[in-house]
Amino acid sequence: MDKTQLGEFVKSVNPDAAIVEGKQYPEVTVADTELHSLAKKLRESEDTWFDFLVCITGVDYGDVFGVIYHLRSSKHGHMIVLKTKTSERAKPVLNSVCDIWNTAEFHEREVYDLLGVKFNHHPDLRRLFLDSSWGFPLRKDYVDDINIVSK
Amino acid sequence: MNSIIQYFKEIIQGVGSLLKGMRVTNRYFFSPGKIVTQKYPNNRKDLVMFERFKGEVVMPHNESNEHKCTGCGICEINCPNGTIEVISKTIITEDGKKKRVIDKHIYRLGMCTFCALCVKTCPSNALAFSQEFEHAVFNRALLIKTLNKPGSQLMKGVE
Amino acid sequence: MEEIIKEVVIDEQEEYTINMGPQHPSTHGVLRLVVSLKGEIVKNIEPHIGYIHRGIEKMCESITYPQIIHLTDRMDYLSAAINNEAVCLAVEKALEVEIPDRIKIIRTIISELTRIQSHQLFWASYGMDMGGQTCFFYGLRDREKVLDIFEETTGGRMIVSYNCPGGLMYDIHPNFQKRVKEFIKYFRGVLWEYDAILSGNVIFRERTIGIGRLKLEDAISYGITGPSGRASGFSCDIRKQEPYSAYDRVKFNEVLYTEGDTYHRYLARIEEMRESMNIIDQLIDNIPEGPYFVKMKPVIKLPEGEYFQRVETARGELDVFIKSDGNKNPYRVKFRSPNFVNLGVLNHISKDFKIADLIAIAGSLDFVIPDIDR
Amino acid sequence: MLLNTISNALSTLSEPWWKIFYDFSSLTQAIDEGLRSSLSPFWAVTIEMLIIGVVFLLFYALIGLFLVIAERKVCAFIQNRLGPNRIGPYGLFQTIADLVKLLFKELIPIKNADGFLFNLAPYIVIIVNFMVLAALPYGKGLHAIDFNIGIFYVIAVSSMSVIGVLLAGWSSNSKYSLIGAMRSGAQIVSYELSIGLAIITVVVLAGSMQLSEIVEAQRTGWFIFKGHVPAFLAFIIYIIAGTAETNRGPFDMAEAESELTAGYHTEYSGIKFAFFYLAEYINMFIVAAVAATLFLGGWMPFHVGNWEGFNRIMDFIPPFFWFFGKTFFVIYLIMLFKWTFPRLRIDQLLTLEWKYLLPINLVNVLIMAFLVLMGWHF
Repeated sequence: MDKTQLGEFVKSVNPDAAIVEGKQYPEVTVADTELHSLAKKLRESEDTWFDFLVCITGVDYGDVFGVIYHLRSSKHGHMIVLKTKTSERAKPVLNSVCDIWNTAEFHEREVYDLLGVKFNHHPDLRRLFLDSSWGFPLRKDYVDDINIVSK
Repeated sequence: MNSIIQYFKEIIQGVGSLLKGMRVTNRYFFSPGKIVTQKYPNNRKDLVMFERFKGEVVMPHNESNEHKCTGCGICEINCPNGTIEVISKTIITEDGKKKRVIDKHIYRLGMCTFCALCVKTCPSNALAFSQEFEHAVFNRALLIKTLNKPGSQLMKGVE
Repeated sequence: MEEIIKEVVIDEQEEYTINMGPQHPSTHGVLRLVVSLKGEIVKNIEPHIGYIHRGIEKMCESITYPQIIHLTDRMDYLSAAINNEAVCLAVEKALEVEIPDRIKIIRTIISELTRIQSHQLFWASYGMDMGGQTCFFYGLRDREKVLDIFEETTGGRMIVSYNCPGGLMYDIHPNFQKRVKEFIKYFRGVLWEYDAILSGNVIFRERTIGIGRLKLEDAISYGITGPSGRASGFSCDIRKQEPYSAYDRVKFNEVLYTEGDTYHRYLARIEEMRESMNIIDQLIDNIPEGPYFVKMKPVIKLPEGEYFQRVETARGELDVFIKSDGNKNPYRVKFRSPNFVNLGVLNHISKDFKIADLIAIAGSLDFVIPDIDR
Repeated sequence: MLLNTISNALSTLSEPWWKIFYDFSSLTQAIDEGLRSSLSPFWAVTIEMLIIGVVFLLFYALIGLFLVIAERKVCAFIQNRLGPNRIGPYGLFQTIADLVKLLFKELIPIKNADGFLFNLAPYIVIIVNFMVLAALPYGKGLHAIDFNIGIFYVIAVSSMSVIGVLLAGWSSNSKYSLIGAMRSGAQIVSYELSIGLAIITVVVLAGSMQLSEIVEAQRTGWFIFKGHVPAFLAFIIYIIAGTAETNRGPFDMAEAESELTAGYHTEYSGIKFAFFYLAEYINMFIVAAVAATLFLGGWMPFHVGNWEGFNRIMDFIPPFFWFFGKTFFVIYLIMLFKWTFPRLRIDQLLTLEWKYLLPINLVNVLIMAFLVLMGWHF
């Protein structure tokens, strides 16, 4: 499916989703509560068949955290970008997509480790690179006077 | 019956594949061809590095102890990890004008990642890479180098 | 959204756990695997990573785009030139810079040479993992020739830092074409030894065929890319899907197998070396004259937006995600590194195999630890 | 007094000194007679034993050191390298330097290790080596003990070295060591069978277990040629099983560098490690020496039928050198295995033994017995 068809498909599943035809891929922004159901639909529908989760990127937007999912279909060869935002900054929580794509397990652990976004229903959500005494370094308000030297 | 034939076929094929590998190693044992390793510290004299080899950053000086560094600090800005520090001073030239020249061009070899951004972006080509690669020293302070030689001056014609 | 707190159930059953790593000869770096055993049979593997986490993504947020290049070298140091290319392509795409053919072709040749030397090192170290130590020296002997080509042209052996936004750091060395052709000729002549010593060897085949089988669905679900994924039949070659640089003008085959076992993951890499040599053959005589870089602004500022670039490194799909807010520093840079994702499948495919198989499987996924940790 | 006796004995030799290389029995006889003439029989035997002990100690050290440098040089040439080249001419003294280093190294005590067994293990391995070395015929008349069950004794004693390995793995209190030791136990116990059966094939052909008689029986032709295909098969099987016995080459599961770091001797350091290391090489020498004795005619020169001239030239080379030449040929083969093949997995190792080597071996013994019965061998 091309960009517009994908957009229409997403609209039919979730009318609240905001769809932008990006430069490369269609970008869909959904609410945090609806992400999982939309993702499941995109994965399971024969026309879209997004079976390859390319990557999950966590971004600190300042007031809230955003998580970006790049999806690809190995059958149809199209890509889509799903974006969502946590509802608050103090306690960022999202639903895990581990049950849809196995690879999400590691990606979500990484996002949790570096940004502190928690994922419900994740089978094994622990710190990945750093130990628990560290803060969340990819947050913009992270300060480390020892290791980060700014000129 | 078939399984017995299969059994012996497997053995013969297996032994054949092993002999194939042994042929290669055996051939190298008796005719090693070119020895690919080097007797490193012994061959120092005739060890020539490639001219572009990124050993360490140096500031070439000519015979009359002149360099091309104007002290503009572009290398310092471009360095990703604070390896370079340019300390400049103001002098009064012969014709009475004030002029900024470098006092010290400090290069911290211990922090350098050899990305070559300083050499590439230098507007007056004052920096270059040397082929020196034996950097080990006993004291960390020795890795902080001053690139301009003492008493050196800006080359004439370089602005 | 509400946080659901899950109770962690600790398995009370006593297991014989051994700690493989962080200093272990066959984890190729500081990967630590906590392996639960039942006799010699592996029951569970828990990878512990982060021993060389350097926070490259965080560092990228405080430096400029040309400066990011030298950090990418240090992620997957065996695909250094391809990593460089990924960032350069992303920046060039964002700025909509038209890149001349000469640069594209040189970048492609360097990338393919990088792929060859990476697979050579894979072959060398894989042979050593399997206990055949001679492979290591034969592999490195041949790899040395590629590294010499790199050193002559780029000044670096592994850490090349050769690409920069807008082109290349230096023009190719006058000897470059001659030496590359010599190398291709030489390497075609010795590649049969690789088969004689390892691929055809009955011990090696017995140890790898049917071991660590990864089904196609699992390969896609776990996001296994690169030769490891293609051995399972997952067509994931970015060079074919979204051709970058000069890949759209060369003919080559995507090496695909359906078995998905350790042997075919190994074989896919050996075949890829042959394909890479074919690609270089098609390009090496057709490097057009021209400049080796496009004049860029002294301070590169990306327009506001999000940019995504996929490239195929020697180990799989490397994606660069750049979110720019219009400054000279990126707002957020994310590297989707292939090794990090491939590590996730290790527990799945090596369960119920023996310790020796775990080494074979982990070796066939060809991890580079700095790329996992970043 | 002792030196006097020996020099007297040497002076009583009727032939020129270099003749002793062809037959050592005249030298040993002369020493024996000299000692007995001046001492009581008890002291004579004691002194003879002492001399033999010192000779074997020196021999052990020399062979060990030589094999280590040989292995390093062989693997270097196979791998397009130079190998050790700094100490002495062509790096020949490298192992001596290594030995000195290992002697001076600290013996790291392991917390929670079983101290007594931990220290005992290397000695068991070494003692087994000595016991086997004593029974081998090195040349004409150069044979410390000539048992009438010589080859049986060699198999019986050499299989004891697994106790040392098991003790080392168990007492180290390390998980890697234990896995290595258990693997080694399973491996050596099963490959004893193949070695035994391959040797039985030869014993059937020779009709004796006495090593000197086995060598003597090969005067008319080495067993590998004399026994047609079965003897050749037995030789191949013996080499494979022997390599497995020594924990080397493609069968180094007990050490398995890439899996178990160093297997059963992970926790050993200094001279205790050196003992294990030397023992591995001496084991290899023993396996090769037994192969040379049983299949390649021991110290017997190479003779071809009625070619008188050729046979005389072959006779000119002393038996002593024939023995070592053959042994080093077999050692080179074993080294070539190690530096060419990848390692087997533990279950494949046992499959190879129980599914391939053992059945072939059993049939092989039968065929050999039939050949001998019908008198169809040369």
